[in-house]
Amino acid sequence: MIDHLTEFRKETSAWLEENCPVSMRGQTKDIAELYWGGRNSDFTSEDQKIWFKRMHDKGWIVPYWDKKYGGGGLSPLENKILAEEMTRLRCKQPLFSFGISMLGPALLKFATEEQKGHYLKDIVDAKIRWCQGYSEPNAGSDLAGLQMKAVDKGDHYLINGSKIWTSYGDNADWIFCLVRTNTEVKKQEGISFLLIDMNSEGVEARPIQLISGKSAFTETFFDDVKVPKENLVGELNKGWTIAKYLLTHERQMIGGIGEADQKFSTRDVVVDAVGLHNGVLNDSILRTELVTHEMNLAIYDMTIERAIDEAKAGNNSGAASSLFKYFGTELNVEAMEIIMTAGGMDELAIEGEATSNGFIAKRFLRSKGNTIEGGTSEIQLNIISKNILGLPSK
Amino acid sequence: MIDHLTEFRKETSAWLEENCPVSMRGQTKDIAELYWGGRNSDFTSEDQKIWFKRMHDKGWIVPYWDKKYGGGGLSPLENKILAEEMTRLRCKQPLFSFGISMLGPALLKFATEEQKGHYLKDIVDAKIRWCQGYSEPNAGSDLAGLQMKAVDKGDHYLINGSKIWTSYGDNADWIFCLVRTNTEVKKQEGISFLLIDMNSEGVEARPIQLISGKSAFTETFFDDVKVPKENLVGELNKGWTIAKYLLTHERQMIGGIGEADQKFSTRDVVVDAVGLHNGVLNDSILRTELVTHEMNLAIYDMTIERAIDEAKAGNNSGAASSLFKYFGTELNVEAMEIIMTAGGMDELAIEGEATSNGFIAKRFLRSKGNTIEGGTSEIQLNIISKNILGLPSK
Amino acid sequence: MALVLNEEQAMLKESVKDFLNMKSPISALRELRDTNNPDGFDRSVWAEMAELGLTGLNISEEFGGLDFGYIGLGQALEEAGRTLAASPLVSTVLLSTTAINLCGSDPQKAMLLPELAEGNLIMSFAHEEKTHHNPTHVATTATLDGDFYTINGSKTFVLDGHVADKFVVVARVSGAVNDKEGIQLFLVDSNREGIKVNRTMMMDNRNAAKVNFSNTSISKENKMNLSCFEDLEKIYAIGAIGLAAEMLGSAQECFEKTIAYLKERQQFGVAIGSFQALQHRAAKMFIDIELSKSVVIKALKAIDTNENNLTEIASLAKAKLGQTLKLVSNEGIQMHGGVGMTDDVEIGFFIKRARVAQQTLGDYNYHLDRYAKLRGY
Amino acid sequence: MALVLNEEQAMLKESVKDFLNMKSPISALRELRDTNNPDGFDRSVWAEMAELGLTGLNISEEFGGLDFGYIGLGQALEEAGRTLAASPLVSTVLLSTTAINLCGSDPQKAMLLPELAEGNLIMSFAHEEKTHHNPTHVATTATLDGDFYTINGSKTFVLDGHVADKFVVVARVSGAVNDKEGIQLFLVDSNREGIKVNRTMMMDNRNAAKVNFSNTSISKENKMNLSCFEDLEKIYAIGAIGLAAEMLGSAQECFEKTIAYLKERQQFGVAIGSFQALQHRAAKMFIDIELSKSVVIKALKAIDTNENNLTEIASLAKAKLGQTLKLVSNEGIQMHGGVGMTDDVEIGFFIKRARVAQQTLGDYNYHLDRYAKLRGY
Repeated sequence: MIDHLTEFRKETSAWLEENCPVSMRGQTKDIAELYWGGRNSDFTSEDQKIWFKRMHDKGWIVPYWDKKYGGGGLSPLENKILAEEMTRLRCKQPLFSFGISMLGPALLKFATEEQKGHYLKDIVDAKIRWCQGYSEPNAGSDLAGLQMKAVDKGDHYLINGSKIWTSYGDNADWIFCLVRTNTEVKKQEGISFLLIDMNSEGVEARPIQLISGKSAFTETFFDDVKVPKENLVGELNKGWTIAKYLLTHERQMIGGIGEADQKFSTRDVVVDAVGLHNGVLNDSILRTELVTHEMNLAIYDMTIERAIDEAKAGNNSGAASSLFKYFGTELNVEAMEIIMTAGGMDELAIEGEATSNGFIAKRFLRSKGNTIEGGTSEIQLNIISKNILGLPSK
Repeated sequence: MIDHLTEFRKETSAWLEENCPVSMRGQTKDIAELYWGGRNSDFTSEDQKIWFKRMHDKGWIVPYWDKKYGGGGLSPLENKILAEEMTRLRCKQPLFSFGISMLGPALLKFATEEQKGHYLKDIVDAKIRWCQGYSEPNAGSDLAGLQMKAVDKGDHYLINGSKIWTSYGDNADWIFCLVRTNTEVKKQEGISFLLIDMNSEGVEARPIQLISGKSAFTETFFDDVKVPKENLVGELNKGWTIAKYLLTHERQMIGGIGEADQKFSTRDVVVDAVGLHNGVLNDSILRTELVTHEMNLAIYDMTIERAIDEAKAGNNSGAASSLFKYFGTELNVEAMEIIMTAGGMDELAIEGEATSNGFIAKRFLRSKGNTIEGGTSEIQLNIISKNILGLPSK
Repeated sequence: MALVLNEEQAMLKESVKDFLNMKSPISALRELRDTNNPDGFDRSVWAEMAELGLTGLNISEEFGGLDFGYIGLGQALEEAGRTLAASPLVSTVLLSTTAINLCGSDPQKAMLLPELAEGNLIMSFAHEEKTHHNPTHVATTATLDGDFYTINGSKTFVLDGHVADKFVVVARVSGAVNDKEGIQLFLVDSNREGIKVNRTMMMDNRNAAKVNFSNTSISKENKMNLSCFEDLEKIYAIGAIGLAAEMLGSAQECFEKTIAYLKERQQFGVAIGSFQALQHRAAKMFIDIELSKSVVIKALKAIDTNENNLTEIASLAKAKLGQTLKLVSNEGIQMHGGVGMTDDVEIGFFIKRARVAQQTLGDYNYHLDRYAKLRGY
Repeated sequence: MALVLNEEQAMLKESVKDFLNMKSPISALRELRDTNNPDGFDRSVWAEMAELGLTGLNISEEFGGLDFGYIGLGQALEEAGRTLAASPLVSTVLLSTTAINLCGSDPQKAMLLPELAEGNLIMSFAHEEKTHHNPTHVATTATLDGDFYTINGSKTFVLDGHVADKFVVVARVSGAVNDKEGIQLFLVDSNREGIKVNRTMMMDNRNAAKVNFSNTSISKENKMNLSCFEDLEKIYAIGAIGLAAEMLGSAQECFEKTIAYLKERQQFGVAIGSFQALQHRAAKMFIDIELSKSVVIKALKAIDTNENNLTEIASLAKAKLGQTLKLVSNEGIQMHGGVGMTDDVEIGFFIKRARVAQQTLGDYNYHLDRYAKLRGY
């Protein structure tokens, strides 16, 4: 076993060294520079195309999916080794896809074999770019209170309503949605999970302007849109189960955004901006805030490490995702507050000569959304108090 | 008008100068050193006795009560001048009495003329020492959920139950209580306000030990106690109205405890204990805590000043009492935390040679009760959000 | 002096409120932004503000002002904070007029105050040189040569600097950077030679400028009479208190909008304002706002009665309001949820203004540090 | 090394838990207090703890210990924290044994470690001289004269000093107070001449002592081998981490008792745990405790694997646990309401222990400051 893995690491490393073009290595500064696939997407460079094709041929676009769905069929340990080697050699992802990270897990668990063969393959081949349609303008944290209707019309559903907070909805080909298929029952029991082609007549996606400026979010409107009945995933009116399953995934992703998204060390920014005197930061109050933040960050990392070790030891707890979502986003907000304080008047400018045009200011404003999107901080605290601590409802 | 007041101030000042014994002047370090009155109480010094008698003869035990009840009949402005002059000359209060501060307002507003003549006079004459019986062990913040029963037995009520958190219950002669006189109606509508002689058969008061050590609190047990029906104040089953009226008074008193109770400047204690380097406190984190606290304290004082000015201008708002109770007690807790941090290992000792036997430690522990007694901080926040902000109940 | 408004002051406040609600609501700020207005404010509204007397609130009747003092100006600023009105109220009335009141020579006062009262002059106070407010950091120099001073140096964060007719420039006639001695104020027309002004739009959509003086020559009559560093500190103290008044208005408006939303927004079949966790947070904000009201009115009165602890009370006011407005504007967005993050609603404008106001004339940390120093630790 | 316990460690923890629940529950501490126990702990329970092997957890098998390392000792301390067990576990096992492990000469180890493992020796680490933890502040001197050292000085906060058979004394052989150089450790029998011990009972009902050395003479074989100041810092780091483990146990127990009370206590006709404001505060405490678990196990492992950032991670652990235990013990009382203030219930014992543990080996502020320094600011 160990021999096999050592061998696998060696081979993988050699293959990556040989096949990953130089321009496809190095830190990914912005996910926009990656290849996203889809009907209207093109490669931005020849190297990007070569890299995608080579990885695709190996089955390594989604290395841990079954080969019959276009995956690489790697075991968890092999997949981990591949990921480690890619990190070590700083290889970029060949395809960035919500289809892989957000829809895939649902299809694998809830879709029919036919649906899997069809949709998973299109994801791996980068033919279809997916986006997510859960939230609605009037639902907010009460996700299950969604109103977008799918009415049974015999051979198809007729869809009316709108979705909000869809990332890159204006660039996606298909959308996976939660829709209301029964209004007579408890709200959670009348929801279904539906796949909709964004090319269908009556679909329109409009970008949303945030307080921080342009955003990747859209609001998507559905006006008498016809959707074939075979696009239903899982059982009719059982969509809430799928949603809950996927939300746990999403929460983990957003909790991690804090660091992943941040291209600088808070400590370095603060020390640069404020300066030291005898080795001590010039602003003693900010120093306390910074050290508190750095300690929080270090302990957060240790908690991730512990959660992974616990999971390996078989003590997996659902608790973790709410904790990480809550604390990870609080940390991100904390970092941006500290950076703004350190930057002082300089970082207030969003336009003008000799300014950075609000690079930091916009990030600061955008960070305020972290504790809202993907389930508000309040919802995470509710989940912890009810599901983990077992505190009673009224 | 102004001439009269100027004259009154002059006369008052002269009279106090002449009549207040030297030993009855100076800061009151502990309310226990004052004269409390009551059946079993005696003066602790001849001066104390002289001072009481002289003030009593002037009607200045409760200067603002009507003369027919033994008061001085002073107008609000005259009363203010007297208080100012007593503060200026540092005259101690001639009588410390819950009868004046806590029961008096209820009697004045809700009692019959006969009751007023009787009970108010006994308070002024220091014949009866009163204590308060509101809280019950199982009621807590849900004060209206009290269980101590008063059953109508024709010419008397029969009392069974217990009261907790009665200050100096073991030294008092009489207790004013909230009792349940109807169990069939909404809880607030079955409460009455009753006066009970602590000498009655079946009454027993036991002192309560706190985490900070001995306390002035007692738990008081009532076992088949007979109380004459004329001891009822206000209407039967309308006691909740009286209670609410008095609680607003009490809240204001406790909110103020913070400073009144504190015999030292937090700033001085901290600077002494931690020391300065180039004029800056040696512990920069503690410095931030201290300055935050001092700013809070200064703004709290300004808010009291503003509330008084608003009241004079006729903009009286009930809001104030919850705000002062909440913030005043938070400040007191904050001060004790800072002082403990500044004191370090020295202030941990509660027993031993070359220690202060826990003088500060016990105050620190006792301060934790401030945010609970007299309506918890949570109750104050509830009151603000419901009564002032008008936020809805579920 | 009681901590309540008298009838005259209350009436002033009411009329400013009505005026701004009509002429300069938050939607006006949005329009200035979206149309990329070259001034960054509406000159016709500014003219009407002058007509209403707002430009002369802190100018004595002798010079054509209303003589309402700073308690009066504070009420106007508070109302301007409520609607986030963009105007030269801070740059011209609060800072520059104050400087002239305190340090202008008689001829300077006679010449400028009537023009300021009329609203004919837009002036900017050019003081900052670093990223953080720092009164002693003056590297800009003014060198006397015969009858002229030559000014050299760079100023940053000059509020409304791009539209200023005149600057009050803080410059050094002697001493080294960070010396308290040797600092002086100068009146400089913005069209003098050697002045370069770069407009900077800030995140709250108001404007500051980077202003460069390169051998700018002015006649020596333009020197003001800053008798000592404490005079300069007094101008900053008054500025900080005025800003605190403006921030109080913003905090109240943001809070009231949030409370209204808590009552209106339904989730899980009930108004979200019925959730106790939000109720307690709302109650704490209420307490902070009540405390803020007290320190602001106390501080404004302290200017008018010339209290000698003005610097201390200014730090108290600016620090407290910085903290309150930060809390309320953050909670405002959080409690509005996703909606609060969109540019469509107005709640996000408060967090932007909060950040800029925070940094103007010393942030929370600056004032905490100064208060501690004044208290001897 | 994964951040989970192996089977052996988990079993150890379980058996310590069972033992302490039976032999040293919180009621035992109350009894020690109320009966004014002269030792401040139960010698028979201590003997049983030794039998269980707890006194030898961090002693190698060679010297009769169990060699469970600090991850093992940490589990015992955590369980002792849960029941607030008063015993010489910190003074003797955590601090003194560690000092001998790290700095004892071979003969010292051979003589003392077997006795310590057996539980035959109670030892105290005598280091503090000021009101706040301060490693460089060593005014106590040890002067060599022929074959003897003479010790002079005063120590404070000597844990269990009143019952110690032997002290490890931190004293200076050269240099001035606050110099890092010239500090050394000495083994001193408590019955030597010139030693005066004043027992001090602390608010958590454990004991420290003020110990005075006046020309106390010891033979030079009692000098230990502190090679440099970093060795001393390592002892403190290990001590801080062990204390953090104990505090983790206290925090968890206090939290669990509070959650149980929230579910049980009825007010307004419902369990108070159904109030959302309390629920959110409870959830935040849960998060703090989960974070605390991570830093404690990481820190304990760092001792056993001899990581070179031990000082940094010790500050992280002690600071975090200081903050968590403070929060949880304060909230414990507040959520228990009036009942929590009475001596009748046990929740108040946690806040007392929290305060003492906070000050032992550096409080929150001390460790924050140190962490910032280690991070270069």
